[in-house]
Amino acid sequence: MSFNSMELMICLAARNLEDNSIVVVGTGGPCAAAMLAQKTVAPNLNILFEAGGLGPELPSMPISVGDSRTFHRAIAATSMPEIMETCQRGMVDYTFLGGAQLDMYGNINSTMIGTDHSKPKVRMPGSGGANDLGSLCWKTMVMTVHNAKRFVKKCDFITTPGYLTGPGAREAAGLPPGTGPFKVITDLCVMGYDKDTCRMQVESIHHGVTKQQIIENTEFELLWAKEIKETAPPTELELKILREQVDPLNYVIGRAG
Amino acid sequence: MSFNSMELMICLAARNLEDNSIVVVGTGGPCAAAMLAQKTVAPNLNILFEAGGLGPELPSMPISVGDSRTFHRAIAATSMPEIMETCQRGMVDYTFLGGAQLDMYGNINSTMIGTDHSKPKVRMPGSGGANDLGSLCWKTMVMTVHNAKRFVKKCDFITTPGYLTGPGAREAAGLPPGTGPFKVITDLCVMGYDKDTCRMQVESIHHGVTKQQIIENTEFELLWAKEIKETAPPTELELKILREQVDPLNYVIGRAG
Amino acid sequence: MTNLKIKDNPDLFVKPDVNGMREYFRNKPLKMVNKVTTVKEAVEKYVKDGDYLGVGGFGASRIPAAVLHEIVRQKKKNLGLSGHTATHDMQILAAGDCFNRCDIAYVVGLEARGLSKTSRKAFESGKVKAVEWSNAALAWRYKAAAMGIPFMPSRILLGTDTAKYSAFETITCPYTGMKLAALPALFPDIAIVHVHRADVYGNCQVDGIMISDSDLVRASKRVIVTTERLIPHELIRENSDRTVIPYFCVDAVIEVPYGSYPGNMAGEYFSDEDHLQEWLEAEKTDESLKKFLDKYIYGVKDFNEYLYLCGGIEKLRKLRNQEYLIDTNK
Amino acid sequence: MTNLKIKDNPDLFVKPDVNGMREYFRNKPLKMVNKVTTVKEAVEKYVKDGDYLGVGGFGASRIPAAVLHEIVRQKKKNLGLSGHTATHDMQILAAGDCFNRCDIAYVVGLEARGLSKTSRKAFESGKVKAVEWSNAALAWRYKAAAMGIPFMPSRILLGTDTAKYSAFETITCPYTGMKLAALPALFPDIAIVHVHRADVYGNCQVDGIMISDSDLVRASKRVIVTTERLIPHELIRENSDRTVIPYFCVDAVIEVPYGSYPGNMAGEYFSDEDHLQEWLEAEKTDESLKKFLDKYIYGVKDFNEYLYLCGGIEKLRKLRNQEYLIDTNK
Repeated sequence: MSFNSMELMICLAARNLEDNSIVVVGTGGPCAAAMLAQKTVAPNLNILFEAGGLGPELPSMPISVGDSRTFHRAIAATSMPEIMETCQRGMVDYTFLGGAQLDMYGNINSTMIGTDHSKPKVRMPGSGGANDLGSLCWKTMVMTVHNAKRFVKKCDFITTPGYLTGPGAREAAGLPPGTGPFKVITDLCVMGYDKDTCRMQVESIHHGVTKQQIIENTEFELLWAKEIKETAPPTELELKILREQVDPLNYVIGRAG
Repeated sequence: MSFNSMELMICLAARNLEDNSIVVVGTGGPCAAAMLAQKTVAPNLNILFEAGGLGPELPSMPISVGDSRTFHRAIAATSMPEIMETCQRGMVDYTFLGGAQLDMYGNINSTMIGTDHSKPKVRMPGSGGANDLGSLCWKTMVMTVHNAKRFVKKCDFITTPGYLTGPGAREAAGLPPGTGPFKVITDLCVMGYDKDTCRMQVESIHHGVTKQQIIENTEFELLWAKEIKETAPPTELELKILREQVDPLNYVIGRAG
Repeated sequence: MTNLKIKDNPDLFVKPDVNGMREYFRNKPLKMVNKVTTVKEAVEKYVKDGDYLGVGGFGASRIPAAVLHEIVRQKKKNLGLSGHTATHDMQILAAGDCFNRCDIAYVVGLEARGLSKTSRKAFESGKVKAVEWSNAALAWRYKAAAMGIPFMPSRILLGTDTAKYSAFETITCPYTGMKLAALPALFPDIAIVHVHRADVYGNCQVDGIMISDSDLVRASKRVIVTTERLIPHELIRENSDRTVIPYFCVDAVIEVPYGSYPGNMAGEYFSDEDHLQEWLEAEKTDESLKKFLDKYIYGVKDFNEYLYLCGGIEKLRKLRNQEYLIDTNK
Repeated sequence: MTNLKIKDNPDLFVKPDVNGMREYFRNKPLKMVNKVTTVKEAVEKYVKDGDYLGVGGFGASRIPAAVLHEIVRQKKKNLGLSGHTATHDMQILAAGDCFNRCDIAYVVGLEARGLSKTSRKAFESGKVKAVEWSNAALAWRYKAAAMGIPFMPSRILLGTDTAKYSAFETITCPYTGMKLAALPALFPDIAIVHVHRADVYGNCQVDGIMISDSDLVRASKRVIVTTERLIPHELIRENSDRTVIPYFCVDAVIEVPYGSYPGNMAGEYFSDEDHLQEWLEAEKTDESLKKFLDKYIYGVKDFNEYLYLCGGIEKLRKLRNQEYLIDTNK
């Protein structure tokens, strides 16, 4: 069964969500991954949305983190403080974040491209809830296409903390201990972080992708796990559920080629 | 028309509540005063209870600050934080407090009698919401019987701040500027506070009461307003409403002789 | 995991260790499973001698009376108690001699009803260590804990003896220079609350005022919920903006109709003022109290028997009339 | 009245002057009177050039679109804006060139829908002064203000460039020694929110998520509420635990059915994604935007005309089908 890169990333992301855990997601791919996980590996995954939705039965892909789908037949329709405080209290296992730039410590830029904050070359949305979720949730995941413009030596702006400058830096800054980047899932590979250095490390490479390809599409120097596997591709069942039940209108999985 | 001292105090307290203002009350006399005010001088007085009731249509005297009467047909049934934060934000004009001891600055003791906090002679309830309301509401009123055991030179314990040690002391302690004791209504007289010294000052004396009687029943030295009037007694209408509509079961007004 | 050196203050019964609590909450089983049990089992399993206890409701309104009785019946000892308008709840626990330290907002009184002699004696004898706070202080301490922050700034307690016998630090605001009371986050070991409706997972809905229960259950390590009625999970999802406690805060759910008796339950039944007076009367001598407790708590196997002794369904029917302001003389 | 020396920081658009705000709230008329007016009059009276504005809802969900249009129509200028997930709301205000400074949480984007060129230009041109925060930061800044405290401790923003271009102070916890971000209370001059139900006095009820509106309206000096429907005061009292905004926070109430259009209103109508795309399209050139604004905002006298231009009741009927997940092909 063939699949596109978005379908691949969604399936891989879903597998990383443990059952009975809690995840805060946004719209798009991450939400699709959480929905797929609920229908496969994690039937009791609780999905939270930062505007207040808690444990909805999602009838379709939400367009906004605050639209009525995000609390459709929910366990609770709450508020932004309630969701953020649940994170700050330490009860939320996962979040997914995106951004225009990532560095080797998993720091994320979603604020601006350029060097002058008062007159940026490109103004992007900013933190939204990203800084909050990346600071407070236990494990932060990123799903993104892989290229050298995105995986950069230095972010123009660090919107959301990854491991900042390396081991101990989050704690020194005052962020909750034990939190931080967990996985980066791209169209080329799956990466985690090396425990000792807190640097991004390739764990598995997708079928048909070469190591060289990954190196060329990454501006910084990557680490490589001792054993690098080939990524297990999406199963037929995963794809079927994703296409028929999670995103039947091709809203998200139609985006990638 | 004759009346007892509790009826007198309730009527006088009610007259001190401006229309369209907000008051936090407890049970008993203060609640009766607020209810009477709503039916006389202050039809749009909004009554709050610290457990969460906001603007109820009180069907009878509540037994508890948290019982269901306190939010019967209320404008909002909220929470303790909501009420306390409304006070801290500066939106609440009045509160009524009680206590076993009061000093000349209006400091109140509702915690203990004795000198050893770890083994008090008499343990009383403590602050409850009194310290909060006395710190945060603009004007604090007290309704109490008048005797020298209650109006003392020095409280055994200052539970709730009056003017503390005098002018500027509240502000120096960090309490919100402009707040503090406003009136003390007893079975002998009505007292306010002298602006310059922050000390308790007699403003009007009830019919049949002598100055000497007040002095004898007050352990500390009182100030006396330049013009001391005789307190205007309860009107027939006030008493009628109080007895027939506010407290028909004599729950509060039956307590005093 | 946490390397913080938390200030040592013997009057601070529970340390505002937000990092430690994050680890605790991370490892707490967050599974949405059927948590229905009995009051007996819940107290056996979740209330340990020495625990710090927070009680929901307000004095004698929406209180978890069945759990309080069971704590006495099981002779739990040396509890720490959050005295957040603790009236009849404290009276029960004092009768059982269950606590030895107390963060005080409101204690020993039953509001307009009078004073509990047993509760007073607990403090006047020096047996219970008392630290002074206020209702807002304890409410905001719960809130800080529920928010996952080590303290909440506030403008109360300042300048008084309440502050001298309290355990908070004052701070200076970095913006305004003003002095503030920094109220330390309060994380009870165990919270017990009574609600109107819950599903088997512990998703709860409450009618009327919340008092401080939203924050209390979020702040606590373990939570026992008693509910007037269990409802289908479906009904939670159909009224999701009424859910005030989500399942992941809750460890045990027990259906206890009339579970706030003799306290008031909004929309269900008024407080039984006669029985509350019987309590106050019973406290007059040690003998009468012992007899009273033997009859109503130690001598019964559960709360249902207690309700029957107090007049059973017929009495509760009358209290419903009273709650509804229906004249029962007719 | 207040002698506090509040730290001067040009990036702190609104000072956390809790004492000054206490005086303001004390003197605000708290009378429960009929506050029903028109959008035009409310904006004329309560929104002044230079004011700091907070907008309720979340991006394109439950937003006060009618008031936003009127602010553009009345050519309000130099507003400060709280960018608390400001998506379509910011797009409207940017099209009208209404603001010159912004506390940023989320701006210029419309979530999954794309980016607003006008909003981007406002920042990229250097015309709008930008200070960085996050959604939780602005939510908790409102909360601090609503609570009447000058700051809220938190564990976000730390260690990032978001912090460098922000305006908060870090503090050390007096209990744990940990570093915290002290988020300064944010008191907007004016808040505009859209709700499901309100009475003429401004008591409001909302279905579904509250987002940050509870705190926003309590934090703000002046509050304009638009409501899907005015309801009798009686209905507020019959469901008093649904009241999320009490009258004393509110200055003006306007009944605006479909007032969140083209945004989503939970239980009422889904967002009009076609019209939101039309907005994004219109922004491609200055000419097309001018034409678009002339047609939909400057050229109409009120929101009712705008709704008619967008398809009127028939269109809104379809959006209700969509909200209810009713297949409209049949």
